[in-house]
Amino acid sequence: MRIVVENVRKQFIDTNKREITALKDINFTIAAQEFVVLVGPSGCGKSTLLNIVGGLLSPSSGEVSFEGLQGNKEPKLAIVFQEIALFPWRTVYENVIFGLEEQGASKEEQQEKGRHYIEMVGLTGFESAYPKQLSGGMRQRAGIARALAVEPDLLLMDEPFSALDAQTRTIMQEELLAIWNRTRLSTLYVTHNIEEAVYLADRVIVMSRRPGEIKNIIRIDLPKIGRNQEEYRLVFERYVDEIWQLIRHDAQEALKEGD
Amino acid sequence: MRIVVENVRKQFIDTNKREITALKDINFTIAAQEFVVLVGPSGCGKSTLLNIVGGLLSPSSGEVSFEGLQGNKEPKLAIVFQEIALFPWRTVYENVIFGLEEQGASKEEQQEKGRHYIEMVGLTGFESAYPKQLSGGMRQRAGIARALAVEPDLLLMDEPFSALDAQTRTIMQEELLAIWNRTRLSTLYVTHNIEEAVYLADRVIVMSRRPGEIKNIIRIDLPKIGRNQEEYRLVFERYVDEIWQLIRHDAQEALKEGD
Amino acid sequence: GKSAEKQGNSAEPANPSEPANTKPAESKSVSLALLKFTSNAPLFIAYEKGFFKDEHLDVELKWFDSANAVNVAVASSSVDIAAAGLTADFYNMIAQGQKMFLVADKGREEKGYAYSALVLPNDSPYKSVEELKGKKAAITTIGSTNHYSIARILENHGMSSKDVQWTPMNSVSGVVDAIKGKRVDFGFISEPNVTKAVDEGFGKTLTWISDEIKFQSSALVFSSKFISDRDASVRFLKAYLKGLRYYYDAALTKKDGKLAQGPNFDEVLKIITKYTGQPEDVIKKSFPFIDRNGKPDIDDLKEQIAWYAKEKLIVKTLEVDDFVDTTLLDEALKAAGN
Amino acid sequence: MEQGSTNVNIVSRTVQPQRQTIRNRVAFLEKRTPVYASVLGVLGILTLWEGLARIQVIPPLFLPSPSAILAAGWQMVTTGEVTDNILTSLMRIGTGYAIGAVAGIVIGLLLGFFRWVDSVLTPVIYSIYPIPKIALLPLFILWLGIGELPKFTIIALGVFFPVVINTYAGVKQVDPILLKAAVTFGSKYFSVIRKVILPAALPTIFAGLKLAAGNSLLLLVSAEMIAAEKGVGSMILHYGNLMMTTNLMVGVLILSMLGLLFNRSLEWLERKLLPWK
Amino acid sequence: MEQGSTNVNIVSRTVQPQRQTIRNRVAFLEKRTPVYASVLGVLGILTLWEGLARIQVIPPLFLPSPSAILAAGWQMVTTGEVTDNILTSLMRIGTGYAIGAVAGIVIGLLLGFFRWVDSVLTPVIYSIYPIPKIALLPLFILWLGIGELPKFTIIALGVFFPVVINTYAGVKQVDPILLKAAVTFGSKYFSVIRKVILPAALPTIFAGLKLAAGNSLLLLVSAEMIAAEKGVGSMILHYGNLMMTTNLMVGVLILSMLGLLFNRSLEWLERKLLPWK
Ligand SMILES: Nc1ncnc2c1ncn2[C@@H]1O[C@H](COP(=O)(O)OP(=O)(O)OP(=O)(O)O)[C@@H](O)[C@H]1O
Ligand SMILES: Nc1ncnc2c1ncn2[C@@H]1O[C@H](COP(=O)(O)OP(=O)(O)OP(=O)(O)O)[C@@H](O)[C@H]1O
Ligand SMILES: [Mg+2]
Ligand SMILES: [Mg+2]
Repeated sequence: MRIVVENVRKQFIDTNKREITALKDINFTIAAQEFVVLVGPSGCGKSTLLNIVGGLLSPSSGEVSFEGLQGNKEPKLAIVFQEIALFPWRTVYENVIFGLEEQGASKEEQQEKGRHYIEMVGLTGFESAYPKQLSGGMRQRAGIARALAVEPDLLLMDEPFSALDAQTRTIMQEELLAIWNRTRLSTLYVTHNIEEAVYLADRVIVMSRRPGEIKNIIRIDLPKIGRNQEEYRLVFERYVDEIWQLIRHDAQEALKEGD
Repeated sequence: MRIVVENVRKQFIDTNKREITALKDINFTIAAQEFVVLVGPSGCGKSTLLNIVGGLLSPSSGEVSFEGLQGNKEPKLAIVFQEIALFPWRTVYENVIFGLEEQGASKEEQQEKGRHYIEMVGLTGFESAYPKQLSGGMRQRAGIARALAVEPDLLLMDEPFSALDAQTRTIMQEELLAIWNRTRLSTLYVTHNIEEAVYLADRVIVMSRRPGEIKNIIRIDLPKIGRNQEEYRLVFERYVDEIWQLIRHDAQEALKEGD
Repeated sequence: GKSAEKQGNSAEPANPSEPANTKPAESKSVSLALLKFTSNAPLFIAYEKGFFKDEHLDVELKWFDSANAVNVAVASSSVDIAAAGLTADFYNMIAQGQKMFLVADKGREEKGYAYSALVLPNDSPYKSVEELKGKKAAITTIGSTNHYSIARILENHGMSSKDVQWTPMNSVSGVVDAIKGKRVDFGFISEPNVTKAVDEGFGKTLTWISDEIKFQSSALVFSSKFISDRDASVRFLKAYLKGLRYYYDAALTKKDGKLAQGPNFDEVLKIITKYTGQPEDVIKKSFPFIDRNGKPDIDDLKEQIAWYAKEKLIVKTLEVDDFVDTTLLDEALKAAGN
Repeated sequence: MEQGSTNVNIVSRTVQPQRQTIRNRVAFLEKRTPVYASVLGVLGILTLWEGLARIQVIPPLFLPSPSAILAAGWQMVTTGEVTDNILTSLMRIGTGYAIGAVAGIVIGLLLGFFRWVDSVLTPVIYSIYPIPKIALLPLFILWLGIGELPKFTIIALGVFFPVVINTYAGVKQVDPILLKAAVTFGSKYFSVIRKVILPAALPTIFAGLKLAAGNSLLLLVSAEMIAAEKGVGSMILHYGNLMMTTNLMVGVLILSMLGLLFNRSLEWLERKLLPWK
Repeated sequence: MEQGSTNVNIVSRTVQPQRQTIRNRVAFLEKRTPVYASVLGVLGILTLWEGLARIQVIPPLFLPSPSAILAAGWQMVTTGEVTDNILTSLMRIGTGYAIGAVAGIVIGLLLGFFRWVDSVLTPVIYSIYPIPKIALLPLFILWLGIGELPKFTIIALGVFFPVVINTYAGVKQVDPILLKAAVTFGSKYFSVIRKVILPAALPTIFAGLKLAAGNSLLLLVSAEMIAAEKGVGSMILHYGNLMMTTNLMVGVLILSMLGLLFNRSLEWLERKLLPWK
C-alpha cells in the first residue's frame, strides 16, 4: 500500500480578491509504514497540503490516492491537530472511542481498543476526565489515542506539539516515537521544528513559499530509535543545518508579513 | 548597580483553599549588564518570581531590591510578556513610546527614541500599523522595542518567544542577542527552552517544582556571540544536557497534572 | 314575577318558523365582553337575577380593561356580544369589512341625566366652555367618546376640534390623574369618577355632557357569528330588556322632573356595587341613561359617522344599515310587551 | 563591567540610601471590599427610602415605603391573591416560554444547518425582530382573540427571537476544526450534527435561553394587557389604574423575584447539562 | 517495507481497481447559496402576503397588504404627518438615549474603578434591572408629570441598564496583562484608567450602546403612552386605537427602519472610533 500525491496544485482567493497559489506541482508518495515529515516556513502551504491529503480540502488540480489498499475498502484516516481538537463535551474515554463509534464498532471492541490506546499514551486513570481538566500535554496524548484507536491507513499530524512548552514537547516526541514503533502507521507529519523533523522522519519534505513547492526531499539515514544519542549528534546536526539553510531565507521573509 | 533577591518566598491559596508554596528560599543577584535566565518545569514558579522582581506581585516574605542606583532615583523597569501585551488600540509607534510618555519625556525625545528603537528591531515602515495587522514575530519585536525604549535598569522577559513558531523563534533569538549586545541591559529572562537558555544566558538559574526552589545556578562559560557555531557545539550540548537532566524528572511530573 | 316572565316567553307566538321556540330551547353558551362601568347595569342585573338563565343562555362575563379591546373582541368574533363603546375604532372596523351588529342602546347622553362631564381642576378660573379655547384637554384617546363629546361641545360653542390641545392619556385613570395633578386644564370624566373628583376636592364640573349634546355613546353589539343564531339573539335581547327595565324603573324614573328612587332601588344599587367594585354612595349619585326600550338613536349614529369622516378618523364613511339591526329588538319587544 | 557594578555595590554598602526595595505597584488591583459592603448598599437604600417615606417628604402615593409594601404584600399573600396571580402568570410564562424556546431552537438549528433556509429566512427574522410587540397588541387580539392564545403568543415571541438568534449563532460558531476532526473519523452528515454541532452550540443556546427568561417577564405585563383578570401583570395594571401604588409595588417586587428565580433555575440547569464547561 | 510498497504498486498498476482517490468530505461546509436567495426570502414572503390580502382570504383589517401599507405610508409622508412624528420621536430618543448612555457609561466606569462603589451599587442595579418599565408608567406620571420628562426618563432607563452593565463588564474584563504592562512602564492610577482601561473597555461599551439602541425603540411606544400627541409611538397607539391597521403598520415599518438606521450609524461610528478592531 502507498499514498500517492500527484501534481497537486491549490489556489486561494484572498481577501483582496487576488488569486494566490498556495501549492504548485506537489508530487510525492508515502510508503506503507513510512513516517514522512513536511517542514517549511510559515504560510508555505503545509497545512493546506495535509488537509488535501486528509480529504478536508479539494485540490485545484491533481489528486491524492491510495494504491493497493486491501479489499478495496475506503481508506481509513485519522488526524491530530495542533489546536486541541478534542470534543470538550466528551470525556477522555468518549473522545478516544469516537472514531470507533462512527465506524460502527461493537461496544466490546470500543472498550477494548479504548482501554488499550489510553494505556498506550499513558492516560490510564484519566478516562472520565473532561479535556479542560487536563494539561496541554495530556490533551495532546488523548488526541493521539483518539487517532490511533481507529487504526488508520494513514495518520495525519499537523504540528501536534507546537502549543506545548519546550520540555513537554521533548518528552512527547520521545513518546510518539515509542508509540509509532509499536504501531508503524504510515504517517504524514507537519512541523516548523527542524530538530523535530530530523528526530522523527524517515523522509523530510522541505517546502518553499510563494508558491508552495517542494524544495527538496531528504531521506534521514539514521536508525529510527535513539537518534538523540551522542554518537549520531554530528550527523543529526548536519541534517538540521542542511534543512535550516534551505528554509532560512524564506522564514525571514515570512516574519516580515502581517497576519 | 545590582539587583538583589533575598529570601523570597511566595504562598498562594489555591481554589481548594489549600495553601501552596510556589516559591521558597529564593536568593540570587543580577549584576549590571548581566543576562540571567530562569528555567524550570511548568508551574515551578518562574513567572511568579519574575512578577515579584517586577513589582507586580508581593512576596509573602523576603524582598527584592536595587543596590547602587545612581542618584537614588526610582528604578526603571521594562517587561516583555509571552502573551502579546501590546496595546491593541495603539499603533506600533504609539506602543513603543508608551513608556516614554508615562515618564514625561518630551515629544522630541519620544520621536527620536521611538524611531531609534523601531529601527533597532527592524520595524521601520510599520510605525502606523496596529498590532493585529502584524505577524506574531513582528508583534514581539514591537514589544521588545517598547521595553528597550525606556532604557530600563532591569529588563524582564517572560517566555517572549514561546508563542512563535520554531523558525521564527530561532531568528528572533539571534536578533535579541544582537540587540542586547548593543544595549547591554541587566536582564532577567524566563524560558522553558533549555537551548534558548544556554544560547542567551550569562547564568542559568535552574528551578525545581513543589515548592519552587533554586536547584542550581550554572554559569555559561561561552563567548556571548556565536555560541551556535560548530566549534562550541559540544560544550553547548553538554550544558543543555546538564540542565535537562536536572529538570527532566520534574517536567515529566508536571505533564501528568491537570490544568 | 320570574315564573310569569317564563310563561310569557314559552308562549311566545312571534316566530313560529323557528323550531327552537317550539321545543324547550337547549342551553347555549354566550360570551359577553364588558368593562366595569355603571352603564352596564342592565347586563349585571340580567346576569345576577338569572334572566339569561331563564332564556336558556349560559352567559360568561369577560372583563376587559379597555373599550378598544372590547370592540376588537366582538369584531373578530372572539366574543359573541359586547357592551361596546361607539368610538372611531368601532366604525373603522366596520368600514374595513368587519361584520358586527349594533342591536340596542346601552347608554347615551340624555338631557337631565348627568353621567359624564367636563371637569376642571378645583382651582381653575374657567367658568365657560368658550374660555377653554387653546387649553389642554385630557382624554383617553383620539377617536374615543371623550374626544368626540368635547369636540362636539366645542363646535356647539363656535369652535372646532383644533381649538384645544388634546392630551391622550391612554386610560381613564390617566385622565383622572392628569386633572388631579393639574397637568391639564380640563378633562372628560364619567361617573362615578366625577363624584369622586368633586368629593375628594380635586375637581369641579364645568358642564355635564348631556346638558350640551345628545350622544349615543354605547351600545349592545352582536358578533356576526352570534347574530346568525337568530333565536338565541332574540332570547338574549329579551333578557337584556328585562334587566334594562328593571334598572330603568329603579333608577331612572322621574317624579316632577326630578330623579326618584323607584322599586327595587336598593337591590339594583347592590348589584351595580357588586359588579363595578365602587362604593354605594358614589354609585348612588348618578345613573347613566338608557332608553327603556333599548332603542338606539339612529340619527345620532349618522351624525357621529359624518363627524368622524369629516375629521378623517375613519377610513371611509358608512351606512347605518350595514351594521344596525333593530329587527331583533323589535321581536324581543313584541314578546316583552311594555 | 563587573568592575562598575562592584564599585556601585561598595558605595551602597557604606552609604545605604542607595538601596531601593521593589514594591508591588499593582496591589490596588487586588484590593478587596468586605462582604458586608454589598448588603450595605441594598440595606442603605432601603433605610433611606423608608426614612424618607416615614417623615413624609415624599407622599406615600408617590413612593410607598418598603415596610408598607411588605405589609401590603403580606396581606395579599394571606388573602391568596398573590398565589393565585403568580400561578396564573407562571402558567402563561411557562407555556409561552416553552413554545418560544422550542420554536427558537428548532428554527435556529434549521437556519444553521441548511444554507437555503438560512439565506431565505434569516433576513426575514432579522427584520421582524426589532418590532415592539406592544405596538401589535390590537392585531394580536384580532388574530388570536382574547383568550390565553394571544398571551402565550406575545411571551413566546419575546422568547423566540433571542433563542433563534443565539441558536443560529451557536451553530455557525462551531469550531471548524471539530467538524473536520469528526469527518476525518468517519462521521456522516447527521452524525456531525448530532455529535458535534449540537453539543458545541449548547452553551450559546443557553445564553439565549437566559436572555429570553428576562424578556418573558418584561412581556408578561404587555400580554396581560389583553383581557386578563388574573396574573401578576394584570394585577400591576389593575393597581396602576386604581392608583394603589403600594399594591402596584408589590406586583413589581414579585416580578423581580420571579426574574431572579428564573435565572437561577436556568443556571442550575446549565451546570447540570453542561458539566464540561 | 520499501519492498512491500513496491509490490502493491505493481499490483495496482496492472489490476487498477486497487486505486482509491481521496475526495473532499467537508465540501458541504463550503456550499454557498446564490446572492439572490436572501432577496428571494423577503420578496417571497411579501408576495405571498400581498396575494393572500388580494384574494381576501384574510380581511384587510386583520392583515393589510404590503401595497396598501406602502400607499398609506406614502400618503402619510406627503401630508407631512410622518416627518413630523419621526422628528418628535427622534428628539425623544435622542435626548433619552444621550442621558441614558452618558449616565450608564459614567456609573459603569465608577462601578468598575472603585471597589466600594462596586460592592455597594452593583447589587442595587442588578435588582432594579429586570423591572418592566411599563409596569411603572403610573408612577412615572406621578413623579414626573406628563410632559417630555417622563418620556425621556423611560427611554433613558431602557438605555441606561445595558450600557451600565456592559461598561462595568468591559472595565472588569480588561486583560490584566495590559494593566501590568502599563504599570511596569510607570503609569500611575489615572493614567492606567485613561490609557488602558478606557480604550480596552470601549468595544464592550459599544456592544452595550447597540443593545440600548434596540431598547430605546422598544420603549418609545411605552414612553409615548404618556400623553403624547406626536411621535411614531403615539402614532402607532393612535391608529391602534382607531383600528386603522394599515396606518398602524406604517408606524411599525417606520420603527423597524429607524432601528436599522440606528444600528448602522452605531456600527459606522464604531468603525471610526475603533480602527484597531
Ligand atoms: N481558506 C483560505 N483562503 C485564502 N487563503 C488561504 C486559505 N487557507 C490558507 N491560505 C493561504 O495559503 C497559504 C498557505 O497556508 P497554510 O496554512 O497551508 O500554511 P502553513 O504552511 O500551514 O503555515 P503555518 O506554518 O503558519 O501553519 C498562506 O499564504 C495562507 O494565507
Ligand atoms: N494567583 C495564583 N493563585 C493561586 N495559585 C497560583 C497563582 N499564580 C500561580 N499559582 C501557582 O503557583 C505555581 C507557580 O506558578 P507560575 O505561573 O509562577 O509557574 P511557571 O513556572 O511560570 O509555569 P509556566 O512554565 O507554566 O509558565 C503554580 O503551581 C501555580 O498553579
Ligand atoms: Mg499550518
Ligand atoms: Mg509562566
